[in-house]
Amino acid sequence: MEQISYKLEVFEGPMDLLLHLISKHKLNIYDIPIIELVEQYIAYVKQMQEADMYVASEFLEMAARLVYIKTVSLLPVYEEAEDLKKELTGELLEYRDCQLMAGKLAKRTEGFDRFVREPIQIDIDPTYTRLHEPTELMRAYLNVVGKKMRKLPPPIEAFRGIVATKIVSVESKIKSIFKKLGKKGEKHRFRALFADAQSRSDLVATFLAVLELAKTKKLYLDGEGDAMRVELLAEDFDNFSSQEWE
Amino acid sequence: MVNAKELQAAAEAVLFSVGEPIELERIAAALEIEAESTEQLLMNLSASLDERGSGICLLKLGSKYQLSSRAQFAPQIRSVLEIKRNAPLSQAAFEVLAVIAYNQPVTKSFVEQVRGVDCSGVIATLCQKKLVEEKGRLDLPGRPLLYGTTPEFLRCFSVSSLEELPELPNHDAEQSIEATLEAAEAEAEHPTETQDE
Amino acid sequence: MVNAKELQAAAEAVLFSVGEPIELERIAAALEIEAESTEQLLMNLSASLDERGSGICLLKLGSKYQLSSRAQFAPQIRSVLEIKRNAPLSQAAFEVLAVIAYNQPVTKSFVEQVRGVDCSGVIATLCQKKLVEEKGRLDLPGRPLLYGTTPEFLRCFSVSSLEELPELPNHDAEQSIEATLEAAEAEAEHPTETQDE
Repeated sequence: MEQISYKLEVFEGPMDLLLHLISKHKLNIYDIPIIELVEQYIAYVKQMQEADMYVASEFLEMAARLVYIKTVSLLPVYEEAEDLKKELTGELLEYRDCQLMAGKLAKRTEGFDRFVREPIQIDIDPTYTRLHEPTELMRAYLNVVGKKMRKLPPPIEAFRGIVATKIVSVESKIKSIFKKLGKKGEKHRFRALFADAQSRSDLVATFLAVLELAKTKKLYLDGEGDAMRVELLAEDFDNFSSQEWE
Repeated sequence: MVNAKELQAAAEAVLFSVGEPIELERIAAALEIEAESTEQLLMNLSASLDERGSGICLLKLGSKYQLSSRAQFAPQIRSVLEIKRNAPLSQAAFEVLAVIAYNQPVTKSFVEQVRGVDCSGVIATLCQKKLVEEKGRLDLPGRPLLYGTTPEFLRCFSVSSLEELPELPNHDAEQSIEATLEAAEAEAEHPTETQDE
Repeated sequence: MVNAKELQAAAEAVLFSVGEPIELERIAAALEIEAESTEQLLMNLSASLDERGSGICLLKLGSKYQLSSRAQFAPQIRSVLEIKRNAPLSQAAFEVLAVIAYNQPVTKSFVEQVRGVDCSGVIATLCQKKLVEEKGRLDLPGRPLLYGTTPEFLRCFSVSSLEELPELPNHDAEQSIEATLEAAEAEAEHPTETQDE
């Protein structure tokens, strides 16, 4: 791959970076060559890390997602990979529209040159004099807190919205695999590693952690399907930096 | 900028945007012309505003200048500002008011935690409207201000005390919002004798 | 108040004093005339401000009206107010505005889904700048707040209604993906300096 020697560009987020790579390398957005894109993407993220730039968790989550799509697309039956790629294409097109419109808005900012006035201060009594039904107040309260009444405000997490996802790092999964598998040579069911996964991101991270450990010969996989067994070849958890899991 | 008409318009725009009375010199500096020419310019502006019967006029206050609405339109201005003051509360304002009313005294951060967004502006407006007021400070690091409702708040909702506000549904009850509201509304229409809480 | 000229002056005085965008109906109520006559009056006011080359102009923002200085005098006004000229918004802010403007009302999570990054800070800034405001809540678990654009947004982007915003790209069009991407890249031009957010 060509060396990127120019000053690292700053991107608004993983979508911005992906669009840039697709455009730069003339990739087909409607049929993304996933292996190429993963390589380009991870190469860029690595450079960000080497340049000591702050890498937002969103970039890492996208890396995990791309690697997952790549992994799935290597399987003999790859309908899922096609679906995942289509999903990504849709999101990229949507974000491309967003950038396009943002650019158009940025070009018509003449209105920011028009100045307006503060309201004049005249002596009027600002006291509110309308009347309302007490039930309007309760309706407003229930509207904020929802059907389930709470004594205390719920944690901020509860208000983060409906599609917020929790990001699981591969590194943390490597640690938890070591913990789960216990001593060197002890055999465990492969599937058991995924038993307590909480989300898709969790599953992906666990899977990537297994691949990483197998690649670096810390872990041995045997058998297939439900019969697959897994055991540790190493005694301790070495330092796996998050940069190594490509 | 060369011609006098454009300079006059620039002076008008500057006076309009600044709002407050402003020194002749500052206008002159912004227009990059002499103070004397600026004075002449402002006299012309004033004359032209008068001539065309504008609702705005130029005031000279000592060495400062300010655009102002003409005194004769004070009733209309007052009427608009009064209508504006009494515009119905926004949904955001209602929500903040409800959170304060049912949990008082509360800090701003409590309200913000419940609503999930910054509420400084809304709380300030409610204070101005005298529906909410400061109620001391919380004995915690930073000593945050506490807010509670006012007597005007009680009048606004036609209740004589906070106890008369509709009761919130039971914490464990699986009752829907609609059912709770219906019950509260029915209660309001046919009050069973007032009982002590 | 009888004659049209005086009514026009009163409308001008009201718009001047209120400062903020104001509903046609509220002006009509203050002048005690019909909304239709008020609209005609405001058109005349706008024309007469243009005609005499005033530094002030009348803007129509949705169903609201507001007086503002003319854009060409921005340098003089900035000089007096001592404001530096920098890019009005960051690229992130333009992107968030675009998503909100074309999909409103929307939740924060929708915006974050499109952009792939957290947007809380940017949305808070846009609310502070009054370009975006709360528009109720979505009836879903967590009751997320909805956001939409304001009359100030219309003023800043020089349109009098949302329909006048640039059209979204047509996906059925035969434009090649490369061409569209290049256009997007060119439009976006990652700004080198970030400004205060």
